[in-house]
Amino acid sequence: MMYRLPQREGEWIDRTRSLAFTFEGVRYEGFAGDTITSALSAAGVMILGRSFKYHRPRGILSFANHDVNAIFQVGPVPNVRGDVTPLADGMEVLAVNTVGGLQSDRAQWIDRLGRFLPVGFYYKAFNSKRFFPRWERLIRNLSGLGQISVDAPRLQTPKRYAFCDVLVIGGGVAGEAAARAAAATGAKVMLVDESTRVSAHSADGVDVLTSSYVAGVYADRWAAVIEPHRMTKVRAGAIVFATGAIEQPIAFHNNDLPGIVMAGAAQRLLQRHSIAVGRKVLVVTTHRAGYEAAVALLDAGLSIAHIVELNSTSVAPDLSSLLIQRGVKVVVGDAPIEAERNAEGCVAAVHFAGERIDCDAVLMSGGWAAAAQLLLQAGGKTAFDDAAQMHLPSELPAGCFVSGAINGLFNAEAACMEGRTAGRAAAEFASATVPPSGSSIIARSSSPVAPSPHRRQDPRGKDFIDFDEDLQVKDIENAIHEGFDSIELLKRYTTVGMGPSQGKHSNLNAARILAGKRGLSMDQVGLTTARPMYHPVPMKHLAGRGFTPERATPIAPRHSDAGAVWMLAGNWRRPEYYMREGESREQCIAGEVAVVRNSVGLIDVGTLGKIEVHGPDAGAFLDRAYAGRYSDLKVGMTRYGLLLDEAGTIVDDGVVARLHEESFYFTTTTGGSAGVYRDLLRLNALWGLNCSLVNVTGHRAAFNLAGPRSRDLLSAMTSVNLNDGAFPYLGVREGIVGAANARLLRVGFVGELGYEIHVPHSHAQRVWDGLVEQGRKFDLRLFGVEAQRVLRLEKGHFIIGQDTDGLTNPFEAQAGWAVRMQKPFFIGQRSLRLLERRGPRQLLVGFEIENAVPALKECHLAIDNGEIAGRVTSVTYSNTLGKTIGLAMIKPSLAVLGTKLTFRVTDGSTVTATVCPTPFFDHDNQRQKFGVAA
Amino acid sequence: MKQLRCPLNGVRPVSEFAYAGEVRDMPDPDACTDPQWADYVFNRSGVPGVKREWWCHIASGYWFIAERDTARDAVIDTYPVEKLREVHRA
Amino acid sequence: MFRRHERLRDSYDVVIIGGGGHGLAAAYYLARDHGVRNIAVIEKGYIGGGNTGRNTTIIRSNYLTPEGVQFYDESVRLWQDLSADFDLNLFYSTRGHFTLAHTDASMRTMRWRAEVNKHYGVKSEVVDAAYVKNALPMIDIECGGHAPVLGALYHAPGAIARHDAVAWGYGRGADQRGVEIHQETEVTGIDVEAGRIKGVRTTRGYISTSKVLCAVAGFTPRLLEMVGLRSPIYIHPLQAMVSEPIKPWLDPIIVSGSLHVYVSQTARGELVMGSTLDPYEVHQTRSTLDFTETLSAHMLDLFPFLSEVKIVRQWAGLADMTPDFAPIMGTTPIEGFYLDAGWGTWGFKATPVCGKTMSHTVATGRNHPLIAGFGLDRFARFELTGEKGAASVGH
Amino acid sequence: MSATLQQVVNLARIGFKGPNAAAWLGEQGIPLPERANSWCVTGDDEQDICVRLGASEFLLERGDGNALRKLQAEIAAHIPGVYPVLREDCAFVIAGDAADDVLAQMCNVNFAALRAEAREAVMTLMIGVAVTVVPQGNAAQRRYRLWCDPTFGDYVWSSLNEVAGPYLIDTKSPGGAR
Repeated sequence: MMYRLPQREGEWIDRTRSLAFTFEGVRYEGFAGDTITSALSAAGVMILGRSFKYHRPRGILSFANHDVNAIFQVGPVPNVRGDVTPLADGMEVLAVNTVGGLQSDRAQWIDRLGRFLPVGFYYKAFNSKRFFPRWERLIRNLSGLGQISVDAPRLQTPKRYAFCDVLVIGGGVAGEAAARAAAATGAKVMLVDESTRVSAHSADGVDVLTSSYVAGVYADRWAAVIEPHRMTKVRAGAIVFATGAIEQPIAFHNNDLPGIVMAGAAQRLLQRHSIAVGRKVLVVTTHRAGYEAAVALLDAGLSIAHIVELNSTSVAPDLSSLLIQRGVKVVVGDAPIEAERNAEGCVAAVHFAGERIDCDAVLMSGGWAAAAQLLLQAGGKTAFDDAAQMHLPSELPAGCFVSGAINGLFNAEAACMEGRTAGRAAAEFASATVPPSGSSIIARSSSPVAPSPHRRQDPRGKDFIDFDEDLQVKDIENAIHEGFDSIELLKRYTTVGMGPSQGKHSNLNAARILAGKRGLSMDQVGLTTARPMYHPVPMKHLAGRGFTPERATPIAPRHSDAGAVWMLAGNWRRPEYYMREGESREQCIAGEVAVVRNSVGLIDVGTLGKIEVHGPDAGAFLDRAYAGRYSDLKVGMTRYGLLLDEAGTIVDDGVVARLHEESFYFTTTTGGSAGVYRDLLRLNALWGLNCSLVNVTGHRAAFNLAGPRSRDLLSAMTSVNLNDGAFPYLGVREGIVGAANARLLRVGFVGELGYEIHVPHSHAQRVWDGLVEQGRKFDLRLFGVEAQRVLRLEKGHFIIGQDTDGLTNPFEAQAGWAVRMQKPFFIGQRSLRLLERRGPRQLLVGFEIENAVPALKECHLAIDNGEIAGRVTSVTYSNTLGKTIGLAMIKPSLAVLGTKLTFRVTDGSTVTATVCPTPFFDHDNQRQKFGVAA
Repeated sequence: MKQLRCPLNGVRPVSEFAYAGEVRDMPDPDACTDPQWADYVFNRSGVPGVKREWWCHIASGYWFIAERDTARDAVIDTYPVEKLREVHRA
Repeated sequence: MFRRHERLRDSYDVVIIGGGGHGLAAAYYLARDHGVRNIAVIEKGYIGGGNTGRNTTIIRSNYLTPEGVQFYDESVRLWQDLSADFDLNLFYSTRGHFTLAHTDASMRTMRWRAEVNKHYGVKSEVVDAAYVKNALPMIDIECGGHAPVLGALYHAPGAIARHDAVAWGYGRGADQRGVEIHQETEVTGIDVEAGRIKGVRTTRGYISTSKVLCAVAGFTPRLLEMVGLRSPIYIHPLQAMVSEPIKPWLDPIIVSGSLHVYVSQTARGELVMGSTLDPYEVHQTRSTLDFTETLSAHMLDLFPFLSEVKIVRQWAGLADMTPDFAPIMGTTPIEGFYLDAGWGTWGFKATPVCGKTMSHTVATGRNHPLIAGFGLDRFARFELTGEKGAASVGH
Repeated sequence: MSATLQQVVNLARIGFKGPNAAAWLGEQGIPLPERANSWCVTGDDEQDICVRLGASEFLLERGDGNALRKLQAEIAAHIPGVYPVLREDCAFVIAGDAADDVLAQMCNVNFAALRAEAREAVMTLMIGVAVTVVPQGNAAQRRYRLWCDPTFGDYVWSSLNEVAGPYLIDTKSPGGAR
């Protein structure tokens, strides 16, 4: 059983500050500076969790943030890593993955079924189509670790960008030396370490982030540093990977009993938290580190029962004789067979070939795996070093350096020297104006380590190789036998390395088994790809504040005041319609439509893209970019603009106005504005014409004042002569509206006399207010997007993206009139020649139905002889016309005036419509051209 | 995150840029056959390698050319579009 | 489950390049249904190591075009019996599939899909926001206020499966029927003479053959270059990420096109999440941090209570994209060279039907009727199959 | 550490673009920055400035609007190769020793590393929106002027306030860039 020692020098706990907490409902106390795991250990709690598959009781393994067994539920937070999470007063800690509590876990029966659950078991069982759903429910309910609370709030976490010359990952001896050496050259240095304490500090000129880890290293030395309460994204000039090495377990039966820990875990518990792992400690080792741990524990007054080294000759004869002198029994060339459990389920003894050794704690030291994951992510390579028995860096990408245990150096002095060299080299790389092409691996001294720790198997017991996933040696072997004999297939079939610790203490041993079974070298076997995250990262850290750009026209507050019901349009919100007391949505929309037809309405169209093109070649540019011709457009006039892609597909439309000989002003759709502008910039760069583009989308507001009374209303606010003769249909004029410099476009999207009024953003509210004020005498109403859709549909105008789709060309949309095929060149022209010859695959037609058909909606299909023959793209009941009207994209044989179309609505019934000419309303466009008497 | 050196704005992360694919030479629309035109419109040289690409620095609207090895996602060179036209004339 | 063959033979009746789900399925059905057994499947890495083992395992048939819907519907039918066919549990799990709509435009697209789906007997329906909220009470229907859910396309047959096991099941079935699977074998060249396939050069020797099926996803352009064919395929990485296991809370598959999120919870309790394609061409399966940042933010828009749930791992695959988001399948101008490509982000769910239709096509030399809309020649004819509306973010 | 945030409402603003813009502005007696993406003072202090955006676009901001109105009147006559650019930007000033920390949470440009003497102008994306940023002052008293599309103004302003919240001394008074 573990226990707390009296105060020791250098301990990381503050014994003056007690913290009370509960675990599984039982109250305990720890100290400030404890982690959840250390506090529980100090309290003698040996069983911290239940294993993933077999629900075996588990305790500390690594005490290094790799332990799936020390993962807890803390309040609403699932999967809290107890090894590193600081203890807090009042914490309520629960074990995860239990059914009915840690001690009496009702799922522990699974352990006894172990021999019937071979690797791949789930693939081989339950595969009846009929019964699988039932099994699956059972499996699902047993799976998973922590529990989430669906009531938990969204947590906003800041993120920040940071920059440094040298980023040092790992604050051990090597990392600290590297950081200090780099800082001494004047470099801006950042050091990141998982521990709460490191010896480097800001006084050394080093920006130190403790309790933090690098979750991933991405392209161009871009590192995700996870701090307790935020993520910092660091761009580093150079990186020193001093990430150390991860101690590996030794496989023997019941090697997962509580009390059996890594040698390093015992040392960390002792040095940081003054916790003794037991009163009678057995060390099982293949590496010098086992001896070093024994010495450390002995120095702290613990009793070492035995040291058993698996190698036939000792790797540390000096320490071995030292320990023998101090009365420790050292056995070389023996291996543990099985651990025996006591009444509490913890380790009580270990059986070897020769003897049975009583103990209440076992230290395992099965060699090391370089913590090279981040280096590999950065593009580094490793090769297996037979002498060191670990993968060591073999290729470093530009600006990346290594030092310390990751490079096979376990000697503090050597690691320190190497760290200094790496730190200086990194600083030099970061400051070089022309960076050296690559960095070389610094020569390392090899550190003798024993060969693979796998010694014997026995079908009766469980010898774990992956403590996350409850995988035994035989699972790996069986999978290889079944043909899953490459490292990646082995991983996928057995799930080795796929648990929360991502193979930190299992991948190396699995590779060893595979190499042994297939007679390959470790390098031939290789390792699975190292991918982020190094340690798991909460989504709140990754999400940060979750900024979502939102755009608003200057009129937005007015819309809200007027009762706007909003709809999304890209990153804009637009009024769908304006809610009126006591009126339904349909009534509101119908009212808005009616006022435009009968008097005057006002809509905010500020979301339209607005672009200017200036210069001697401005007309030529538009001629090449758009399907229509603009070089012959008269100054003061506008023309419809249709934008195609190279395949001849419609991508956008708008109105092009010629303000002056060399200046055009044109609009794009709301959704297309940013993309169209960017695309036109590219074409301008490509063609090299003498013109410049200016995007004023956000800088100009725009309203459409439409209806028979629009001229009467506007004339009161402007000096511009609005008479048809002076300002005809499709004209554009510049002048003062209210007090603002305005551009007035006489366009007719809604089919009435109307003016688009474009004014600078800062004047928009005043002009709008003025129009509304003047409009009172004409019963002006604001109208929203829905009313505009009805109005334009009555005029038969299509909406790109609704009435057209990603394959529609202008001929199919019946917009051939907007295309000037005889121009020398325009985007899409060559494809249109081809498409014109081929003929349309579909055609956009108008249809009408005499009565109201609320069931008929957009995207209902046209059915012809049982086959799909097209679809409704727009439909509405027109109060103006007293019938249902719409547009449909249908096969050409049906696109003949008078043809009866059959549409199928949601419930499967059909509706008959008649193909009819468009516009549906005011067929020869008299109203928009000349207005009507009100 | 990957970095690109914009010839106008300097080194910036790739999130500041928009990508518009490979620089492709348009065949003479009046002289080419339909299959040649369709090849230009749709087909791409999808194999990895060093390609000349269109990139736009979004905030400034500045288009430039990057030569990038798509196999390694390594930017080899970036330069203004004018240089592309010079290359074409030469 | 599989045998390792020490040597390549000098000749095979059919050489299938690519040991992913599609290649192995074609081999399986060629051997099982067409009596062709002298087949080599040539795989550069390990079986199922490409997009088969990298996708987010969503299976559905609620596509937009008649060609797509009929094709995927057949696939879903095949999926449902695969575990029994293989005697291997694929964990095929019907979970229901919601494609959330946040704009009126996407509501329209949902209705279009639902109507086409129903026309071909595929269960799909447009549901409103209240229905979504009722089925998933924990969802933030307002999406943090940024993009309220207006409704969804609900597709009851939507399912997930254990992706690796699909490759293993087809591989084992093919192996049992005499197909040779050669892993760690790379194709270095394809010999074409007078417009016909002659043989395949590999890192382990030369193979004479008159029929080659190319099913290599992100490597398609490289193979096409070997035979001198051009295609519209371009390669962008597609990334995914997975959380730590948590107790089950999410039954259906949730997709939001506007937020670029798709997510399901596996039998192990992990949340498997994906998003949109990476924005530029890369032939490398590197990871990016911004992918996890954006996806996490959007996940929390939908499910704010996941703030503390941790991401364990991210990865990427290479998506072979086409201009119309429909695949490129069938015969090619080169006799004996068959293409199964252009799967972009949606190839996994098509695995069984691709095996079926491509085996038919290879065995008979004529395109299976179900793939008639997917030919390589459609681009030259400007007759694209407009699947973009359903496939671009649907997964 | 502290910061101040202000919305700039008291300055007049105008933009020009085009191949002859530099020459013409020079003829009008406007001091121009020589390098692309840099700025210079055009008046008595750092409030009145001319920012060169890329090679051939200029943004002028001044306390006294008369000079700019004169330019506007001139340009109305259509000078060849000089095109007016409507600048209705939202403009902000963020100052104080926490300014760099605030910007570091919103933008990936290393503003802290820019030398004040270099008088650089930075066009970048900040929380998803295109902005132009001009660092002013000196190392001890850092001040950033920032412009964005006015329709993103509310979003940028509220985000700035959210991020700067813990550092803010005074956000209430709209004022100048001084």
